[in-house]
Amino acid sequence: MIIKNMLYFIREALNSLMRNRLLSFATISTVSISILILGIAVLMTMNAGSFMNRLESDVEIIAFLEKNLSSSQIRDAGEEIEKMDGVKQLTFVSKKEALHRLQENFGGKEYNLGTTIGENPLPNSYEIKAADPHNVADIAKKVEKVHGVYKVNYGQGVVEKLFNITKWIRVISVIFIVLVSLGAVLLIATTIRLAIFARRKEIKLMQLIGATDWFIRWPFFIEGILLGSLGALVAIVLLLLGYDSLISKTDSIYFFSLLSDPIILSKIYISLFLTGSVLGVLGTYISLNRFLDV
Amino acid sequence: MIIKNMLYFIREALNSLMRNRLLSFATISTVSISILILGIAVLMTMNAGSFMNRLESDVEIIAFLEKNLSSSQIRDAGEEIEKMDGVKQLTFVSKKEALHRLQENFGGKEYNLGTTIGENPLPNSYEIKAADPHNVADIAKKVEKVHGVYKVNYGQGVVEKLFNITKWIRVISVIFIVLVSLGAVLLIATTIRLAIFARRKEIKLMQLIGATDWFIRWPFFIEGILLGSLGALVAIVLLLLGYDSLISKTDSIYFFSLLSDPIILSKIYISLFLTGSVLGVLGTYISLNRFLDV
Amino acid sequence: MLVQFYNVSKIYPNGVKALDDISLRIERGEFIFLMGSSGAGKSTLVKMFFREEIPTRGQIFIASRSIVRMKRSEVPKLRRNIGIVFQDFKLLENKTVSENISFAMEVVGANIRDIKIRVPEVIEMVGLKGKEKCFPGELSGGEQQRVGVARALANRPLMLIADEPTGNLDIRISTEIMELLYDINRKGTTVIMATHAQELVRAAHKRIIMLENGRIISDSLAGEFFL
Amino acid sequence: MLVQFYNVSKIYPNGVKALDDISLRIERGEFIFLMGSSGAGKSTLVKMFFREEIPTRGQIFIASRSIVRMKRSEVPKLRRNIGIVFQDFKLLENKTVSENISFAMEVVGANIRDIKIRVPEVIEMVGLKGKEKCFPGELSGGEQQRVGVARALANRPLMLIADEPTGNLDIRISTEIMELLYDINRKGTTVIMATHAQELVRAAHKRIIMLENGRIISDSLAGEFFL
Ligand SMILES: Nc1ncnc2c1ncn2[C@@H]1O[C@H](COP(=O)(O)OP(=O)(O)OP(=O)(O)O)[C@@H](O)[C@H]1O
Ligand SMILES: Nc1ncnc2c1ncn2[C@@H]1O[C@H](COP(=O)(O)OP(=O)(O)OP(=O)(O)O)[C@@H](O)[C@H]1O
Ligand SMILES: [Mg+2]
Ligand SMILES: [Mg+2]
Repeated sequence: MIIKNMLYFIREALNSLMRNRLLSFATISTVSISILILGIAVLMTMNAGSFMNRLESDVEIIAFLEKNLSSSQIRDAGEEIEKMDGVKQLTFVSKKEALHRLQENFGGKEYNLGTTIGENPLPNSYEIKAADPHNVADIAKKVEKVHGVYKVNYGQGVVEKLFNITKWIRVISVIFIVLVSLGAVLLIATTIRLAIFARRKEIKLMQLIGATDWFIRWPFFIEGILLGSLGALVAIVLLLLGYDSLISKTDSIYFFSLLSDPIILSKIYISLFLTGSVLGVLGTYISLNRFLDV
Repeated sequence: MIIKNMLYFIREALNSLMRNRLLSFATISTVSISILILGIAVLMTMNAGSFMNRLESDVEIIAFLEKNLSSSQIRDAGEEIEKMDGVKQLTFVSKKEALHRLQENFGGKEYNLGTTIGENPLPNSYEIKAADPHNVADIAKKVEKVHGVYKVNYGQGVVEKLFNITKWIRVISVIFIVLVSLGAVLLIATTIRLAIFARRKEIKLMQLIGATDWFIRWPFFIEGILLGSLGALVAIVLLLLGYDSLISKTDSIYFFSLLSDPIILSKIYISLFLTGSVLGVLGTYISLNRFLDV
Repeated sequence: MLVQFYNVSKIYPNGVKALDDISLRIERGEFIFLMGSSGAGKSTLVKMFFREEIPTRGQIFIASRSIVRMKRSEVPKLRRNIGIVFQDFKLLENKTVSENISFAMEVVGANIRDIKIRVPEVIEMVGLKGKEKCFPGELSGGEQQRVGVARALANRPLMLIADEPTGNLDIRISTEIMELLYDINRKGTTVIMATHAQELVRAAHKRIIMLENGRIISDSLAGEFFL
Repeated sequence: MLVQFYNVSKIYPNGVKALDDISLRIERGEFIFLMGSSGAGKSTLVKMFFREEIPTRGQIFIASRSIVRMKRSEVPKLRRNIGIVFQDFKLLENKTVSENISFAMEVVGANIRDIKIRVPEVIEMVGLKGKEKCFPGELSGGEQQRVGVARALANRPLMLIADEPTGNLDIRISTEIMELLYDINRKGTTVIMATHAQELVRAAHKRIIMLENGRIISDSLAGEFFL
């Protein structure tokens, strides 16, 4: 029965789309704008997230080594550290290298630290990167106990501060996304409700001449899906174009590299599309029931 | 005439608000959501902006002084720098202080740089802060020419990079705000259009029984203002509550201090309120004209 | 026996008593005129047949099924067997004449071939040939009313309820419409028609039910009240 | 002399020729019945008087002002002097009976004291006392129609145009409504009434204009066509 009627339902839905131009247009544009704002919000927070990740993964632990270690002892210490859980990368910085860096920092030829200082006073050190930056403090504690290490530096206060900030930004992002999603849902539902309200007499008449609730619902549903998808599609196309041009514009700025993984992006776009369609049906369903129950 | 009728218009508007409950509710909630999203966007970008400002104002110029300057020459150089346009703050860092900082950085007692090094190899220096961080490069160039300064350090590449990022974030913020504003305008206009569409027969009848266009418009306008303001008010109350609790929650985190200047905030809130009201009238005006011209 | 009313009263939410203790028995195949002054309760009575309104008190049986106790999901089945001409037409503004009629057939699940044949047929019957593609807003009042009649006839209902179907029609077209109703009545359809048109009723010699203030004040064959 | 039509034709956008070369002269204070079969063009003709439709060809003058050339901003002034009973009533669904009527008075700028007196007066005149606070959806068809009549009368217009004002009314109430129209006509208002109700027209002995297919086929005093 439903399958037999499907053709009728689809035809009816398309017809109504065309005949109720203002209502269709209003629904499509509301969905578009809502999904567009939602999409921008998602992209922004995703990018902020990946930016935070990069910031965090820049955090380093520096382990200063004692003066009188033999090179094999140095190697042993290195190996021990490298074996630790969560250590991603280990770089040896010799005291000569350290002096060189210092020299570069301070500057001109006039102060050749290499000559003014009788002996190089700086220690050898290891620079350690953690796989998960949040483990930095733990790793640092363990590294401190390694034989030959006399001091560990990881910008103690700063890291916690950084993590605090990034945590907060993440929380706010999530709240923001949730709010915007909620807003989008409500906006779309409101518009569909108004559109169906404008056709309440049509619904009443259908009931009076013997249409079952489902017979009334189907064309509206199909219309809802179509309007929702169409609106979402418009939003996604705009988003795609805008974001792509943004990527190509910011390409030159290394630091600012935008999220451009096509898999993640297409997942976002597809979710947005589904959101639009689902909201189209859901909004229709809820609004319809209000008018059917009269 | 209009003044005489004002009472009627207002009564009519209020009546219609009550009688067309669904339409009123839809308009108010659309305005609320739109203004809420807009408000969140504005607050976010304002905070991002002030965060950027703080980041930028942390940028310092370090001027290294030649070794053999007398203390009066050092003072002269300092005075010359201080008199330059755009210099906000000047701090003298003696070579002893510099060594001390280095010591702190590298660490343990074992390496007492003060003793291992025969003579302190580090230079005296001035730390300079610019009133406007964007002038750092210019000031640095001028400082370089000061008698007694042999090198100027201001993290050349990094500053430009930072400014590039902040510039981009600002551009994106503005684009975002513009998009969201545009979206809010369209959403509100769409909803009002639908609401007026649902009452097109009323408008048609008014015309047929001899109402002038302005007589028809006035109650709708007042309704538009009321609905717009009411919606904006709801949004602003939500925003106020949410933002206040966010401020108090993040209060403990120094780094993350949110914008809380009551003057700026109230300016934002008032602008949002006006946006809502104006959009209410404007949306009504545009939509009405479409139905009046039939 | 098709319809039975037992002591039916209807009080609207605003307190108006539109029907007052109506008892009634309508056999299958009858033709009934419902008469009475404006506000007497004709439309309210008529709405009971297809459950647009539910009695405040009393019981109604159609084909031995209680309409009052009927479940919501059973209502469409009831309505499918009833053709209704509404006093206010209730045409869909954004469907053409043809679509308004075929729509009513699609609703009850008629198949496409039947629809294609029947729609032009009923349009012809009510004299609207040439107006198939017009929207209701492009029709005169009487033409709209006739679309309402055509729609009610389209499904060849077991029972036809017509609420003032000739209010906007001149005597010639009214008579034609009445012929249509007599015709389907002869073919077995029960017809209940609320009307003010005395000249039509007088000519018909059918059962007449007179309402006043929600009560039946007389119920018999035509003629006697007008002499 | 109030109204003059010169060779007025109306072709609707969909190609239907609703009026065909109508010339007409209506003096101040006349009472005119417009008759003709369904779709003859009565409503179209009537809509010309208050510029709801504009002629495709020809000229119309009301009080020597050309309606065709009239600026958009002048239309309200014209309509304020005309009371209209619409064939489809056109009541506002979300205003009560009283409000629907007072609304029409507020629109033309009547002052509040006048409105307070006049509204109950016209409600009484059409026999709707007790229904003041009802919404149109809570009224019977005939009651709605009478609200339409009351609204048209409220402003004591110079000209009253009534399009089928008795289609949903029984003969007794119709006659009462007609008495109202005759009464205001006696007091100087020009009345133009489109109708199918032959018995009303026959009893009236007024000027009758007969339309057929958009043309005037006769224009004279009543009585002659029915014998
Ligand atoms: N939905 C409603 N709510 C409240 N009262 C109503 C409603 N519908 C009708 N009424 C009242 O019930 C009474 C009967 O109305 P009904 O429509 O049955 O009259 P009717 O006989 O059809 O009159 P008409 O010939 O004018 O159409 C009237 O007084 C009317 O005002
Ligand atoms: N808006 C319109 N667009 C197109 N055609 C129209 C429009 N309004 C009326 N018509 C057509 O014009 C013709 C005259 O219509 P009109 O409404 O004037 O008839 P009428 O004499 O009032 O009929 P009735 O007695 O049925 O109300 C009809 O054939 C009708 O279909
Ligand atoms: Mg009725
Ligand atoms: Mg007409």
